[in-house]
Amino acid sequence: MQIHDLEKIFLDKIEREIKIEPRDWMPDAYRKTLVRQISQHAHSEIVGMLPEGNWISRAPSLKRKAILIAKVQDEAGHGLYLYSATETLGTSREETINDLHSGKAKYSSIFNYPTLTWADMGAIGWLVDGAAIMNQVMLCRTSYGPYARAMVRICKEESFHQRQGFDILYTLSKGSREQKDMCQDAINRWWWPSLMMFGPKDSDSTHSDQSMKWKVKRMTNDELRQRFIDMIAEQVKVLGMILPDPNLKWNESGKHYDFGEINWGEFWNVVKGNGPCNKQRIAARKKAWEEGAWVRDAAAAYAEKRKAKAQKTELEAA
Amino acid sequence: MQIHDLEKIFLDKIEREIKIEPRDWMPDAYRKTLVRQISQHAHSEIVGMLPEGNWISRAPSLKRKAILIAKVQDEAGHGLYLYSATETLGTSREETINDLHSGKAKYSSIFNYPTLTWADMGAIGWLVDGAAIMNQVMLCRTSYGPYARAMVRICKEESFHQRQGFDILYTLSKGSREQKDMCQDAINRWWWPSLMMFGPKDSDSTHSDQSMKWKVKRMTNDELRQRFIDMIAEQVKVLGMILPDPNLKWNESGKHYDFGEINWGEFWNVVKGNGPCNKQRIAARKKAWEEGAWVRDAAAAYAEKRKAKAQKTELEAA
Amino acid sequence: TSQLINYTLFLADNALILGQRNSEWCGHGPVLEQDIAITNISLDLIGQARNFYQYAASQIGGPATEDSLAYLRTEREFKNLLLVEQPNGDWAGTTLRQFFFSTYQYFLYLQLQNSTDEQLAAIAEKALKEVTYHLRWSSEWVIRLGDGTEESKDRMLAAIDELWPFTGELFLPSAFEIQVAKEIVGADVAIIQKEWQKKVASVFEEATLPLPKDDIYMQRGGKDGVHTEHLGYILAEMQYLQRTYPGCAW
Amino acid sequence: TSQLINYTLFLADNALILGQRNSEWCGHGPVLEQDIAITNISLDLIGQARNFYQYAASQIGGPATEDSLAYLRTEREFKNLLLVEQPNGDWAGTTLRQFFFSTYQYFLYLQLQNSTDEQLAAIAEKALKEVTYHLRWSSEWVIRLGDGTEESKDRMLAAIDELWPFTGELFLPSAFEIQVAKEIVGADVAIIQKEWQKKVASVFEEATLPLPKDDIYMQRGGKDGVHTEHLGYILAEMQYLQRTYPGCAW
Repeated sequence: MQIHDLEKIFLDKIEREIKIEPRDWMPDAYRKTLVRQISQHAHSEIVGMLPEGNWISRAPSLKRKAILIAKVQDEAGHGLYLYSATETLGTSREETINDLHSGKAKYSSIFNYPTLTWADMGAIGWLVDGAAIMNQVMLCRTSYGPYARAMVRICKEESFHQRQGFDILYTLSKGSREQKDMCQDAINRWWWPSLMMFGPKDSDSTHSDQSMKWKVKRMTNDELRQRFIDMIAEQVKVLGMILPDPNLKWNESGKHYDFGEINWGEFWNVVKGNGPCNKQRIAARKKAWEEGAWVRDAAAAYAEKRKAKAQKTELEAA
Repeated sequence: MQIHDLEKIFLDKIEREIKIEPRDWMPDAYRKTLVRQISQHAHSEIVGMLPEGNWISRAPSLKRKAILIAKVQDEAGHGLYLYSATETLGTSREETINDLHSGKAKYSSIFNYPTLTWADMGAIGWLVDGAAIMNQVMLCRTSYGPYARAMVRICKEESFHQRQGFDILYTLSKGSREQKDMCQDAINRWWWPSLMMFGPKDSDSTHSDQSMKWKVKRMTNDELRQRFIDMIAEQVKVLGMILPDPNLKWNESGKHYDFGEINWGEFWNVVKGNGPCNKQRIAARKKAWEEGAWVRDAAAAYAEKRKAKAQKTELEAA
Repeated sequence: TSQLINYTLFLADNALILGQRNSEWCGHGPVLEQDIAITNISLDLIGQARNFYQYAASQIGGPATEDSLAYLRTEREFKNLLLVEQPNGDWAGTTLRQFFFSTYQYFLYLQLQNSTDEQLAAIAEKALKEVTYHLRWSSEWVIRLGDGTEESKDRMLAAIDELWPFTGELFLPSAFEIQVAKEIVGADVAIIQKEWQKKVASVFEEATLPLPKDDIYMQRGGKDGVHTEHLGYILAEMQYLQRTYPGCAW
Repeated sequence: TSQLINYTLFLADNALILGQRNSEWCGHGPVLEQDIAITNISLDLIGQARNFYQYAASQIGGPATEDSLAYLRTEREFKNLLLVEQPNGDWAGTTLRQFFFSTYQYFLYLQLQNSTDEQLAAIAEKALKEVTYHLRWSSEWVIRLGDGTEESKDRMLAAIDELWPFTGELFLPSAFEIQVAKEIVGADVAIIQKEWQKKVASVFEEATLPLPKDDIYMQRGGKDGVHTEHLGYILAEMQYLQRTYPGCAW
């Protein structure tokens, strides 16, 4: 078959909502887009462990400590699923990780903000995971099979995380004056960065069009962001807190919330590597990887020895 | 002159209380004894910085923090004087330090006990420095000039430290129930080890006799220990605390305090390296020394460059 | 009895402090699967700690809760073994510490599940499945690193040198252990010791690691609240929020 | 005014946090004389912090004391520069951080000693002697390590890379700096910046170290209480006793 025919079959499947599977032919650009997007997503899970991991040792109750540990562990698990999904596209985990460490691959910029108080654990769960879910729910229907299936698993856990995050804030919002302040302060700091998680405006987004056509993405950045804002603007009332946007207000005719201008200068700046924690996050990941090299080597050497022994035993038995 | 005559002059000086000076002839064994004792004393100052340094970051008030830092710094200064004194005997600082790191040279075993609460800062000042002073006051009159003079400087600062330590405990003893308990607990843990600081009983002491003859030491271990006990047994009353020795009691006929049996098994065990912190202390010192190697190298290289430059300038000027 | 309370706190403190130490690896493990594994162990241990603290709180009564016991006691009140508070060191140190402790905990819980104290028995029985996994996992790592590369063996030897002196205390019964063993069918430390030695010897053999000599001096003090200097820092960090905002719900 | 209080706290927090950081070296320095030197700087800084806190407490009135201000404020209340809370790193990192900060502090105090606020002027004047020494000492180390061995230069370059992004904040005046400069003859941040740049350029030149490019992005937030993740740990440790035993005298 000619490329032209293969591409026709591919597009036809996309059209008819049949998932693309690892062994199917796919355009190079589709594969490249997926590798970029899935690995970026995987890295976000792994780097995302750090800002929350930062509060495990200081969690204010044993129950919260256990929940937080389990949550960060879930993120590690999500990273695993997603690295596996990139492997189905022919990119090894080591390659993917190297791209993270070299700065070639990106991860969600939100994790370049510091976690400064316990309330940040709540705000991350509620706002950051909340924003992530918007994206992830959509990705459950993405056109690439392994990615879509990984997303189904991930989505279940993430919505659990979001509820836990909200619960942390809810408890603070019913607590002492200091706790309430801590809660509002965290919302103030995480609100705008979480809106930026949806990426640039549709008018400025470089990858969006093609991704929509391939059904890798199924909603635009702006559509997802609006959904998120509409959801959060309601939930924040339950907390008795406010969102730090004087322009936020219900638009009766449009049936959505209008909101103020996002600081895109800050967005691009953090993407470029200038966020408060970019250096620190990558340094932590590299350190873990480099200091783990001898462990991985030893495990490989031991497995090799075992294999050799087993073969010898087999030979002798034969 | 023959050795015999030199020795006669030496002993005559000792007899007449004339200090032995670096350029004077002295018996090898005298030199060796001094190097051993002074370097052990120097190491004790340096290793002794660690248990107290452990509480600098957690000192409970800014004033106490400043006093504690100044105190630990004084100890570093004492270390310097004493390393200089060993240098006058022909042993370099590097040699002396190597002997510490290799375990060849000892330091006071008291610093192998952990500092567990803030009250330990008080107990160390009062009891440990208190015991050290007994020894040091005597050493102000030791026969080797540089050592005696170093001791005069050290003694002034040490008695200041002892007062500060007592003051920490005094404040605790007037404080809350928890503070009082903390105070008594520290006394309980430091009392016996501080009695051990005077070394084995005279009947078991290997170096004592010759040191007394050479007037390196001027009082025996048991004499010093008794003086210390008599002093502390009175001071503890001011604190309203008790010393953890049921056998401690005023002996009217002897005009001193009788006391219970010291656990010499524990003493020798810690000397042999089995104290709670022996490994940790030496590891900390070695780490500092090894990680500082590149700094010392750089400083030396820079000094060399400067010297070369200065010589060149001089030559050109000539 | 108050000795039963002390005993329960001892069991809880061990689990909590090792759980806290292990959780320091979270996000920093040598490979993702092992990051998850050590975090999982951490989670199990904190779960066990919570069960024991809850039981201790019910014995103490009044306002005591699992959190007041974990967050409002001081360094001199914690009864955990010195072993579990030692710094993580490298992966060899962490897995060896886990192996020493899980072996101990396995044989301890094996007996405790038959205790006449129903609460302790129930917690031990439930935890035993977890500990069985911890023991297998940590044994495998001791073997893998002992018999892996030259570097991994050297690191394992250094870890043994570092941690062995803290294993003696496991088998020196404290007043509360003796009392509890007398009053309720508790755990016999001598039996645990025998089984522990056997297990360690067999894993070390497979790992081609030498057993330390008999005359190595053993540290002690944890059970009586006389710890190493590490514990104070662990607590300062762990208890920070509870101490800073007293009396709050979280 | 409350902005004068904020300003005083800002001066105090900078000195305290850097003093706390430097004191971590005590007993662990690369050579005894330098162990003493860095500890001495630590002591000077804590002394300055105490003076500023005492002055702030007198402005606040009520039960405020130097210790309540140092020990009972939270991470979001501390106003110190991000620079001073950065981890010590190696000797290059520590001496470079000191050099950046002492240069800043020197030119700041030089102006402050002429302030119409007598208290600030007096504290600055007294501290200036100390800071002059800190500046000389740290300049010498930057030069020595920059122009020492290849390794020491590499380490100094890495330290520059690490710390430079935290130097911009020094010269971004906060609301309280602007207000105080207006009300009393305070410090003009623009002047400090010029002098700072001149001094850094001349020391870097002697140290054969390149000045970072102009377009490096500068971090900020400390003055508004938005810190790096390091500060929380510093405070948890530093405040532990005051938080654990509230209301006690020490």
